[in-house]
Amino acid sequence: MRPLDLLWLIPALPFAGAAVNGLLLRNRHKPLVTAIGVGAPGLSLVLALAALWDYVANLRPQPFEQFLYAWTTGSLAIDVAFRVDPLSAVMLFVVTFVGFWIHVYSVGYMGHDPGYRRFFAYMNLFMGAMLLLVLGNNLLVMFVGWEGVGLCSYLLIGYYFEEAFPPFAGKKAFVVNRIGDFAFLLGIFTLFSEYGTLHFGQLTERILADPGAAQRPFLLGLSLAGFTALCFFIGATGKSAQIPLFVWLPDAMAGPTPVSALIHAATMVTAGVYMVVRTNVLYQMAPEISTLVAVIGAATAIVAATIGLAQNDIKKVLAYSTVSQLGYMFLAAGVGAYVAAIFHLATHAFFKACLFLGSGSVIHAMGGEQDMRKMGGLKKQLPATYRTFWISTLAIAGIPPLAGFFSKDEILAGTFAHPGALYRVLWVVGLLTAGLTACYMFRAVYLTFEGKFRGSHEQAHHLHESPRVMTVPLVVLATGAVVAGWIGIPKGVWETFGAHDRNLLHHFLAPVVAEVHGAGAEHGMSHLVEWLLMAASVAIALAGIGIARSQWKRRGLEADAAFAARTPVVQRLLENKYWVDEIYDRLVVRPLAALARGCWKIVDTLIIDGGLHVGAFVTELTGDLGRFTTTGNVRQYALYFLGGVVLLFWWMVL
Amino acid sequence: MGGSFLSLLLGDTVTRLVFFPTLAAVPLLFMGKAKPIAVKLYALAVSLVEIGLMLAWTAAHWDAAGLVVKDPVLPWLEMPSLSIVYEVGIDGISLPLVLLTGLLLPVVVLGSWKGVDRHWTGFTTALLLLTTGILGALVALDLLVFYVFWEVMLIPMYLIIGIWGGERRIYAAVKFFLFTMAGSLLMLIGILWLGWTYGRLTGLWSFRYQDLLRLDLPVEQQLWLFGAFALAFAIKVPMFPFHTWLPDAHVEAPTGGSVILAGILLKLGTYGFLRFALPLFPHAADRLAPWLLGLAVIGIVYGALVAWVQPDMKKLVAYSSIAHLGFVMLGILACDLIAWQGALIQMVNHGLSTGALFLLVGMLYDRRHTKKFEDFGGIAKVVPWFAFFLVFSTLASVGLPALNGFVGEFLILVGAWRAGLHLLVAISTFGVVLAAIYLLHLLQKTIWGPLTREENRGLRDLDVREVLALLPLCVFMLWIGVAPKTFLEPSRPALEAVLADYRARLAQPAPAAPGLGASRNPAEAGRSFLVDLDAPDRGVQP
Amino acid sequence: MNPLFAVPTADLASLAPELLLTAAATVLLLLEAFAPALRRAFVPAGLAATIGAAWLLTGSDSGPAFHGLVESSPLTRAFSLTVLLATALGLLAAPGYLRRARLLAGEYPALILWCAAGLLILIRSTELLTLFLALELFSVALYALAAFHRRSARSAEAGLKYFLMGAFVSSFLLYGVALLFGETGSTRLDGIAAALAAGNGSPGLLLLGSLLVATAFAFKLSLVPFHAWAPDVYQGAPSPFVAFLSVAPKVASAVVLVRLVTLFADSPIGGRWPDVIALLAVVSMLAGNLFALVQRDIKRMLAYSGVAHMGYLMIPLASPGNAAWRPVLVYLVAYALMNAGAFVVVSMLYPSSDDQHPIAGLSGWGYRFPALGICLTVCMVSLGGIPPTAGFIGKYLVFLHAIQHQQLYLALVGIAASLISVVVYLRVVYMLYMKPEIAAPQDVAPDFGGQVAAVVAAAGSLLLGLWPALLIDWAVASLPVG
Amino acid sequence: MTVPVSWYLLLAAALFAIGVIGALTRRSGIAIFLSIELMLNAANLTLAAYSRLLGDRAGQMVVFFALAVAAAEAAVGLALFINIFRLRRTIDVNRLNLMRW
Repeated sequence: MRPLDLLWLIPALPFAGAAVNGLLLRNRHKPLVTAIGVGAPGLSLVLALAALWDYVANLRPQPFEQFLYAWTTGSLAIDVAFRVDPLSAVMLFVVTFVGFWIHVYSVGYMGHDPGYRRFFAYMNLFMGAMLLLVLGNNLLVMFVGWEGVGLCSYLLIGYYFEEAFPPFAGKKAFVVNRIGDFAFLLGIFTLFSEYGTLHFGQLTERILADPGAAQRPFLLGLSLAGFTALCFFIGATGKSAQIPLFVWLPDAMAGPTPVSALIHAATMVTAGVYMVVRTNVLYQMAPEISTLVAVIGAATAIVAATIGLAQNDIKKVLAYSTVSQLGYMFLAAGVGAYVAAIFHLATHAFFKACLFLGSGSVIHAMGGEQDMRKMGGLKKQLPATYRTFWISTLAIAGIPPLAGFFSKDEILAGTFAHPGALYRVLWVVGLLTAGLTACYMFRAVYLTFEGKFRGSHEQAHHLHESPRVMTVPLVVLATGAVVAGWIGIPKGVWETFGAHDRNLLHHFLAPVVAEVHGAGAEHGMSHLVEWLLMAASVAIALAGIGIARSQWKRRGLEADAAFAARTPVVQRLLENKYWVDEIYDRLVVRPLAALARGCWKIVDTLIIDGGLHVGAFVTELTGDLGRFTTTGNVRQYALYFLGGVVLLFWWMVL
Repeated sequence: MGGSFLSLLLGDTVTRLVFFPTLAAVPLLFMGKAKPIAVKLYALAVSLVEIGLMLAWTAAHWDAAGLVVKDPVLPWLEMPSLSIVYEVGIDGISLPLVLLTGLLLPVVVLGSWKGVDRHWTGFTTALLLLTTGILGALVALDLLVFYVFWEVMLIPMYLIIGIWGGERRIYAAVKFFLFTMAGSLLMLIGILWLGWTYGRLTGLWSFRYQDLLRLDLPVEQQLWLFGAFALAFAIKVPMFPFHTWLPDAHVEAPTGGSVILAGILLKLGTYGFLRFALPLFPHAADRLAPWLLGLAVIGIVYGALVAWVQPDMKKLVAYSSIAHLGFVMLGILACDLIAWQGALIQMVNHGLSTGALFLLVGMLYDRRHTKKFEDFGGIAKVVPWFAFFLVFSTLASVGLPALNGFVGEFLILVGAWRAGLHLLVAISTFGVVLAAIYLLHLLQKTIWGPLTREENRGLRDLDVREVLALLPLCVFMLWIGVAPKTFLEPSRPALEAVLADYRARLAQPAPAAPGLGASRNPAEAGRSFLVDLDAPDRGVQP
Repeated sequence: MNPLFAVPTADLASLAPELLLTAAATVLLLLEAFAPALRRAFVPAGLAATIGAAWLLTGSDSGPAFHGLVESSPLTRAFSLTVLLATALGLLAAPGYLRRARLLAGEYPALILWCAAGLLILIRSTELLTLFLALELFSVALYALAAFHRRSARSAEAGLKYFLMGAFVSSFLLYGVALLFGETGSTRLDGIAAALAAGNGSPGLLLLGSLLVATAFAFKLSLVPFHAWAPDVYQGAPSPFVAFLSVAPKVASAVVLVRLVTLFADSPIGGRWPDVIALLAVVSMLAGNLFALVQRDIKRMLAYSGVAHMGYLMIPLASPGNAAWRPVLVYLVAYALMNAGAFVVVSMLYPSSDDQHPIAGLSGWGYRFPALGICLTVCMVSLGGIPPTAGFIGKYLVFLHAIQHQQLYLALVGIAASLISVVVYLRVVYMLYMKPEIAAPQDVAPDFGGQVAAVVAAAGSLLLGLWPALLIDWAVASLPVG
Repeated sequence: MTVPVSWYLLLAAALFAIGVIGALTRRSGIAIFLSIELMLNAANLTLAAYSRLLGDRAGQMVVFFALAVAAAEAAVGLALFINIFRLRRTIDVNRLNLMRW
């Protein structure tokens, strides 16, 4: 039997791990817990690698499908089945690889936490769900994973449930995600009722078979494809924290740092991108929605970047940077550069995970302190952390030849290449964002590692480099942050040097993003333009770094103060994240609660029950008045008799 | 009738399933002085035997093509030109609910172990009689017999709420009784009218489901009759705006009562729609569906919203039932096969997850004698297993994929969307979001966050009995969620048949005067109780 | 010999049950006078006489007697048996009560037996004078029984009120008889029917006469607005006697009313009769239940509920005809069981000396007196017309009849009234089981006979509800096909 | 020249009316009973008159029975009066209302 046949084990193992850790073991079995908690994802990683090798070597580009069992039959026939094709292959690798190393890291980071076992149970559960999401061969299995990771996100954000805020943040995350899922579901319903299947392959075939049908007007003045695409995209904005649903991600930092690294940077939040690329056929058929995607992506990117500039909590900075980077990915998807989107997804997974873990190691050293204003000059005490963090920062800033550069540049190129003035604007936005990214990321670096220590004494004494089990993953991921980009070196580069195109990723993913009708990504661009674009992005990145260096390297906090002094309005605006949370609270949450109370107190209690009670009272009253006709005086009774007789007689002769 | 009835009672029949609880209640009359523990164990034993009988019966009559099993028909009330027959049977539509009833019986006994602190003989008797009533209503194939069982349920439930209930138990009990009675009396008139019409056409009155299905009535008559039936069922479901009895009943009822009430009693309303109201009056149903759909969707959103702002756990769960059953109604009224499958499975799901939630609230109540949120918060630390089960059941109720709730809601919504109810489905789907809001609110207020109350520090975690009560429910929640096929298949043929029949009758316009429709194609209709296959035609000529 | 005394023995034989009852009554009275020591045996003796009468009834053969003054038919036998059932229940429940009230005396069973005799004759009588005499025979006994509790002012008052009203009404009856006789020239129902069909007499006077005669029985049935005496009398009179009073006379009067209404309605002058009956039915159902709703004294409550039940009973009469007999008979049997049963339990649960019977007094006693509690509950459920009880079967047939004769509105009013009545009866149930026990019972000792009566009534209500075929088949067999 | 039967009937009707009015207006129980007796006798008179008119003795038979019955009623009634008077020292029906409503 071949490695691919064990595909089902890849998600099954983490689930099993979660079950064992969560239900069977006790806290005292710590070594066993560790063995299972890390072993399960480790084993899946091995299996995944084997399966991938098998796939790439033997099957590519045909998808490999593994049927497990029928979920439902009859007119709604849905199987529980897995699918390995280039797209899921990439995701599979990213998820298992990054996931495994984060698990390793957690052994150290959560080592002293009383909820160690629970933590690993949740993490494994998450791995399982995420793999389900990635491997599912139809929308339903995908949705199951989709909600599953949402659940784990809820549980892990609220991991410190004894404090007040984390559970709340978890709830917020879950609910906001649900709002997205609501649209996702509608999309699924539409596809099913129109095409009678949820299987990715069949869907693509049937849609392509009759493009006219997909483009006929459906709902909300959109075409069928357009409506579905919109639904899916709204779903994606929830999961991937795009405008307008990004508000949950920053709060999600209430969870342990490895969680932020795994779920809220590397894997789960990128599910939206994965989904959009997965269903790219629809988007290719609905240019208007694609445009929307691009605009939302770009807007999110820049908004988040600006906010990130004014945050003092190191994890908040990373959170907003994540939002911003996700924006990039959607920009890419929106302009039809699906490969670029996945490319950036992969590279981002490495360097952002590395950054988060780095920040984790800092926080670890600082004894739980997350405020950069209390840090500074840590590079001496935390050399390994510092170096890896620095490398990843370079990567995210987009400095060649690190991973971030290639992916980001490809996105910008794709945007630039897309016909239409709007896309030029988007390109500029993307470029600016690149600069801002470089700027705020290096601000973080400088505030954390440069300058002199601003924390308390005991913190100063407590400072130490993290143990091996934590630094090794940092190194591994940092390496990834360096090399990951090389699988996608643009065609132009190769050709300029006379080599033939070795853009592996493109060739690999080509079958998945087969174009419906030429909305070409980086086509029709001379190499010169390509080089110029690269130069531009590098330049702006360097500029950003320069500014950051000039501002924060030495002056540290004064720079912030000065900035605040200069433009107080902007400062407040950014510090308060444009008051988005407050606005939502005023516009949505409170009115809803008021409505609910109204329904309860007024409709239920007052109108319905009140009406009934009045009715009952009236009935009682009638009886109570009527009974007084029985006066106890027999003469009255005789009178009634006589009256009755007379009336009846009168009525009869009438 | 006596002798043959006795033989039915002893044979491997539906009748035995229905009346075994009653028989088992007889010894209790002489156990008045017995120790509570003895009575409890007896009740547990009886409930286990009952579920055993059910499983045995199902296994015996199982058949891949669904199952339609009918006991021999007995006369119940024969008069010249009028006959009511005792006719019971189980098909794919009633089977899941029958089994659910069986499953909940032992759960209820275990769940009431501590909560019910007095008159256990009485409690057990009421419970068993109630079970007979429920099962009878589920399997009855003569509308008058159905009505009888339907009413038989009232008194025991009234007693359970009123005797073992909370502060305002009497108010709640009477309210429950009057609401249900108000609806069902109108339904009685409707039933009588149907039988009479049939009698006018054939010369022989009959209340048999299969006879009355042959009636083709003018639209306006259908509208009145459907109204009468729909009111009775809508109150039972309950649909907005007939729901206000439910929160009171649940809040006051003892745990076991709530479990039965939410678990099965409410389902009889939806079952009634599926079994009687729609098939009997297709045109009226079609005409009124928009309004009922509106009410159903209002119920979904309304129930969710109101649940969100409740200060009392049990009330929250009660209102959540209104929302959940709104989904079921949506599915039923969508008149789409998938939606119907979803509705049926959702009836079961709601029984499981809401039942579990009521049990959990009850367990908390047994410990602290309060159900108010303000008295809890942050107890997950103290009672981890309780927290686990609460989270599990809540998630099932939220409709998290891979748990049962999702299956039902998904099928219902897909089906309804396929049937073209885009706006309604959109609103209902938004109800799913609201579900997340209020149910996570429940978790937030009870188990998460800092431990606010000192007295909660000493809370006991679940003991074996409580876990045993919860476990079966949770197992099925997971099972249904992961592999719904197993639970959907048995009902599909019956649902297909009923739906096909419904559509066929809708296809031809309603006549101007009452008439007898053409008898159905047995092959098609044989998969439910649509035509009389085995019983002899009792001399009915138009 | 003088033909005046030429009474065929067959006629005498057909009177056997009535004769047995009257004879037994007389004997008991004499024994009371001469052998008071035997008192304990009086009630059993009365019971034996009742059973004997029932046995004779079942044996007796159909046909007219005494030149058609009385007739005997399966129908009359069925209703007579119902009367005797109520009689038996009333007798069974008596001794315990009388002993507690220190009233143990031969008059009680004697009077009851006389009532029974009168009622049996009333059921059978097909002639106005016989009708009048039978009415007076049991009425006079009833007056005496109502006031039987010598030392109780309320009992005396009940007797007096009943007496005055009864006398007042019977004079109306007699005047009605006179008019009918005068205008038709006959006192026989068949003769009257013939005359009416022939169109003799002045319609106005005929109408008045028929109305006066019919209302007299409407009064006995305590239909609104002729009901007002019922609550007072029920409240004041000895409870076991009320168990009899609230059932037996109503059975007989119902029979007569059905006869009369059917007769008049078929006649040229009878166009309005169905409407009149329908009106009485509606008013009685609604008013009865409404007034019962607000009663705090269980006996008054049951009195008003009885008014309502007679209203239900009138529904079939609103479309007179042979078809009306079946619902009436079935309803009456059910009513006899459940109402008598309720009063029997009441007679045991309230100390006889006490003239108030607050429903609240029962609170929590369902656990102190389990058997009686269950019996009372069953009777209440049955009175509420909730399956599976005889009460439901009765209501079912009544509504069925209404629908069958396109009188849907009567059925609808009926269910509206039932909804109110449910509250009334549920109050008793929740007093029994859902309220804490406040008062420990004093001078309350359920006696064997009473308990037997209660159990019989309750079990009967339940059995006939579960297995209506028993009752229906019997009714079908004994009634003219409609 | 004899008195036409209709006169008797009218007289009887008048008597009956008087009796009714008496029964409804008098407060003493005895008086009420007397009025009722008057009504009974009015009915009797009607019967007699009619039987005369029709030449049918049945009516007169009825009268005899009616009188007997009236006597019986009177006996029971008076006993009741005595009893109530013993217990309440009054036979004023306005005050005999221990039980009402």
